[in-house]
Amino acid sequence: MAEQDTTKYIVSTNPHAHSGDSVQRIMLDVIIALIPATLLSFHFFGWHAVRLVTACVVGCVGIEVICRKLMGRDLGITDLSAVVTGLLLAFNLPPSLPCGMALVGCVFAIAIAKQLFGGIGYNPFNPALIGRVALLISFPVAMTKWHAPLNTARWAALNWVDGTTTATPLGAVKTAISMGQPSPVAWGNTSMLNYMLGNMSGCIGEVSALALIVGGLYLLYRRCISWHIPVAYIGTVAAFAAILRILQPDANMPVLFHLLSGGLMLGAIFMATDMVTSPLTKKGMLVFGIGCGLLTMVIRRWGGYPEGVSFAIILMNAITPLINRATRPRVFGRKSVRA
Amino acid sequence: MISYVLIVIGAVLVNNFVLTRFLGICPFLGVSKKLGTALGMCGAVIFVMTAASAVTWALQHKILNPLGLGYMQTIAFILVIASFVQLVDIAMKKSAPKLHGALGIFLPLITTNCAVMGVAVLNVQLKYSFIKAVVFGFAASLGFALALIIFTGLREKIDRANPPRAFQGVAIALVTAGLLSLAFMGFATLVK
Amino acid sequence: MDINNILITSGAIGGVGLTCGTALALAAKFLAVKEDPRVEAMDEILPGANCGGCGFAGCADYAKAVVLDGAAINLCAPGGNEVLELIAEAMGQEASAEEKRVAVVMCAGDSEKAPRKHLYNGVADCTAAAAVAGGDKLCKYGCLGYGSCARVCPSGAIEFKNGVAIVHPDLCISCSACVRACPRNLIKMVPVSKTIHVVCSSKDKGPIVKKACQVGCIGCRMCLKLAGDAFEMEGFLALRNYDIPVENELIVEKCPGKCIVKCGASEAPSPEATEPTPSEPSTEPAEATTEGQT
Amino acid sequence: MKATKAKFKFDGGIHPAYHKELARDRAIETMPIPALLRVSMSQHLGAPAKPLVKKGDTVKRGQCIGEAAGFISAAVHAPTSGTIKEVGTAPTAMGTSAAFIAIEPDGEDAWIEGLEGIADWQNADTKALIAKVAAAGIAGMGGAGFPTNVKLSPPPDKPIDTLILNGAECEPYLTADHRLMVEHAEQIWTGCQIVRKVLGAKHVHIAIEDNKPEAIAAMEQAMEGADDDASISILKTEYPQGAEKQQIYATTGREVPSGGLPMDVGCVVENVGTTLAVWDAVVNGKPLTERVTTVTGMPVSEPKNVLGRIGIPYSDLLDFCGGLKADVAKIISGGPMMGLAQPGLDATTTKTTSGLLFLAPQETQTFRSMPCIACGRCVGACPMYLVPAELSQMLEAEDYEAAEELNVLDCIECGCCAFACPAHRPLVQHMKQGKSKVMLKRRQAQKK
Repeated sequence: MAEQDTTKYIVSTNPHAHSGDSVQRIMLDVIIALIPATLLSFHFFGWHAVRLVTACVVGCVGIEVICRKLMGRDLGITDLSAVVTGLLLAFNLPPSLPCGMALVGCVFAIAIAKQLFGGIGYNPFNPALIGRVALLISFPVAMTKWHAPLNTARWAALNWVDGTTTATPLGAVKTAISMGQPSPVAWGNTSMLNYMLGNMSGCIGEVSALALIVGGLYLLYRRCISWHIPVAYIGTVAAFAAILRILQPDANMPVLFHLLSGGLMLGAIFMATDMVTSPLTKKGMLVFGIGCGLLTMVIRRWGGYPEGVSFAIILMNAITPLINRATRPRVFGRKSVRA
Repeated sequence: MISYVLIVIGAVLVNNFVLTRFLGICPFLGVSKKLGTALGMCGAVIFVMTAASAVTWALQHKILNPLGLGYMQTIAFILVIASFVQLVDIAMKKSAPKLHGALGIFLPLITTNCAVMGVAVLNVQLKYSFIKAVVFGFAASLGFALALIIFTGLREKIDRANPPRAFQGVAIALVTAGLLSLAFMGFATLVK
Repeated sequence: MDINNILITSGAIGGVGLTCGTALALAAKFLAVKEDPRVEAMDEILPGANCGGCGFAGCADYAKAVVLDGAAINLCAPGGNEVLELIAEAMGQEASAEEKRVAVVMCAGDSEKAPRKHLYNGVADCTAAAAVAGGDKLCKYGCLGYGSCARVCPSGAIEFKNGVAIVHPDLCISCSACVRACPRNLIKMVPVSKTIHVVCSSKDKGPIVKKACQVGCIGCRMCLKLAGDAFEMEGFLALRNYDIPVENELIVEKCPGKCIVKCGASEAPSPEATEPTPSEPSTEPAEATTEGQT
Repeated sequence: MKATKAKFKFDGGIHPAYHKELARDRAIETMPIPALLRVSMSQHLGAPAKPLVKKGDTVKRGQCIGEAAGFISAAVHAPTSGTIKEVGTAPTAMGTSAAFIAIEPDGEDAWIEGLEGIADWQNADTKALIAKVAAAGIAGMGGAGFPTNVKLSPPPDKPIDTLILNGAECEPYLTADHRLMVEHAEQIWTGCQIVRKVLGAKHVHIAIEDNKPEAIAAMEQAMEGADDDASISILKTEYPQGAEKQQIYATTGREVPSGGLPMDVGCVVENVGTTLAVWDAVVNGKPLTERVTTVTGMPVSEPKNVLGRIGIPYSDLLDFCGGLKADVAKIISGGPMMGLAQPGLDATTTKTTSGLLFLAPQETQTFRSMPCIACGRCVGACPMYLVPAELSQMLEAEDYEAAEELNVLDCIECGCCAFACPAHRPLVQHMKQGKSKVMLKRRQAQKK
């Protein structure tokens, strides 16, 4: 023992054991969970999906590096959070969006929504959603130009974008309802399957509910997320949609249509569960999910935008500190929450 | 009835005084550091804005208009609102000295607050009836309260954040307010 | 222009104003709160740095204490004599001027001269580090270098050089915040004109000190022999008696422990003050609060 | 006697890697007395004992060499016969300095005369029994070291109806209590009955985690024919089932009020090692001079459960276990969850040294903590239902008032939060610092 150099003994406060989890590992798990949806987006939108995903991931990581350098802090990109933000931002963009605009989104997401606050952990809002909402407000035309997914013929011809644009199902329904016309979307088993797989127009990553659910199950298995937010969120949307459908069957779409179309699955499984911007306690997560669901449906039904997932989540992000405050657990041995 | 509901939703969410009309930014930034103080400020603003709506409506329609003194609107309103805030100030100093100390300079600042003046002028511009004017004043102040309370929660988080030196303090608070305003854009055209 | 118009206007607005004024006057009368105007005046006099050096929770609290509870008037160190005179005048008391005192860190054991005994991994804060296995420095009296003093310094006067704190006397505002922050009580307030210090606080015996630090007091009493009453012993540690000037400055070179130093007001007290201005920007320990030393 | 599953279970908790297999099946070995013993005067919670001997004195085993100083304190006895080499101060395993007495053993290991037990303890006076325990200098051997005689004398307005015997040993690696239960179940049960009689407690629960079937079986056998009010509660294996408040909840469903003691809910918790010491003191009249310490860890050549005298230097303890076979990155006095990291092997064993653990470099690293990512795992893990994430951020910003409002003082420093934290935040350190700052503030406020 005598020859052992004591200066290499690590001394720290207890505990001396650790679960072995790390932020990096969690982010890696999220990336793995996003792979099925990424691949399906490549399938449905071809080159444009590849282009946007690459632009956003490279853009986000690059901007993160630049910001950290400018701030004179260590790079910290090894935590992979910028990659996750880039992927999620790309998933929230329409296929024909120019790369330059996507980069503007990256700047908003990483520089303004994240690094200005000090980087990972300090951002009050989900960076990817801030990027998307900023783009939606800055470039309303480009951000609402939708294309039908590729079919075999277009794949064969490498015809990435056909000249015609189509509305998203949610958009088409909203326009029709606001004009008092019957719903333009026929709802049957075929369309349900298509929606499930993602064979519809929309943002590149949000279309395939199936791929997103598979990713979500992986995250649940890895305990990266808990069931509370997705279940509360999707459940609230379902309940709300069901009530609307019962009250006014003509003016409202069926429940499954609301669940499978638009960005609900992407939002509920990947965006609302972002740890940094969602509540700490299980109770708080339920409140958060329910709030997201209500706001989403309010905006979908009565708002100016056909889709309300992004806004709903950012709005709930904003009141997350208040939810945390209100849902602190009762301390062991105390009757009430407060001292 | 439905028109009152629309007024409330419009003033609280769609055209939120702070986040969409950008009125009342000064107390919004100044009193958002602690929830207790923020709640006190909300109470004061709700009282002042609702009461000011009523009084200025009466002033406009019962004194200025009959006398043809519409052009004196601004001066008369400032007079009334300033007195009102002074009144709240004195009353609060007596009844809640701690809160008074915490609100500090921001209470008298409501005097010159564009939010109170704004609600009075908007009432006249929108040709609201007396009840609608009071409801609008109340709803507008509720909107202010909502924004202030949400922001106070966020503020506690960003006060512990680690922004670059140039952005510390009010700068990062303003960035956050901007992002919050971005989120409120989601309510656009909820009520036409 | 119709004279009536003017009359009506002024009458109406005047009437409104009169009503409001009356209401306010009544409110002021019935809801009046008594306040001592001197407290406010005192608050104006104080610098408003809220450093807490006086022992009260900020300037306003001190102002209240001075006026209402008769607290001592000479507690505001940052204000200096100027503020003291103003307070004395306001309170009708006699001002007794005192020499400005500045903080000096009584340890020079930097990372080269004083080795560490283990690898500390935890919160980068001196109090926290001192609580884990007695601190990671071999010398159990020495500066741990995790910047607790620099973080509380309201004037940014404390710099870390090679893992040991150094106070810049010309930036120091005498608030003593660092004295309270140091878990090892290494910082002392000394008169600004005194430039010779014993920069060691180890009460250990000579051999232990020698093993733990290259610039430690070994208790040889050389300073007492050379400079007489300007130094005194407390156990195995020499202490500087600041009431008596050091006549024989040779002691700075002769001290076998190399722990007696001389430094001017513009220089930081460093045993080898080769660089009066630091070559690297002052460290910002605030940004590294939770970073472990790896 | 048949063991039953505990009815309750606290929320939270974690499942660390236990590694009990290293020393679980090693029978307790008695270690020969080393060349020098350094007995600390601060082996328990409360005021350190006052040394009664000086350099050059000769002492016999069991002779009182340090007397209890104050109400919450415990006497210290010479662990063997020999000569006093030194009375001085040195850093303890806790990192603080305390007085110690160094004894050079004479090899005879002669007991002091006049030690008598109370063989007929069933009919003995309660006061006499407590006096025996006090005279033996017994302090809680689970880790906290609360003087046992104080625990056995609750104020008359706090009647005790339940005695809980803590055999959970929820700390990973440690197996000392497990071995004691397997090898000395009879004596533990007798000691338990003595304590029960002193307290007048109707119910007795022996709480053991379900990863110790051998210990459960041994206790079942020892308690054959016990009355119906005694029972063995099997706890689910989860850290911290052995924490006092959590264990009381698990066995009785009672919550110790915040800031309160177990006696506030009519309970007393004793460690199995403590009851064994009580048996030894009451039945044989012997003061506490030895204890079982688990020396374990991957780098240790032969992990062992060592029965050694109090005051053995850690380096001797390691040598008895064959020294090291691999590199060591961390030395821990106690278990990995609540033990204290040691800067070396200079410290000596005390009445509370339940283990000496060596961790290899691949098992432990230095961590760079990251900002909190609000994953909420600490909230799920905290057995006191606190919000460590928020608390640590408040404490980092030195906002002690806010932390006090969020009940930082209720933290038991069990380490669950930091274990679960993916950002490697030093949560327990924040809590410890916050607690001491808040306590300091309270004391200052009281003075005013």
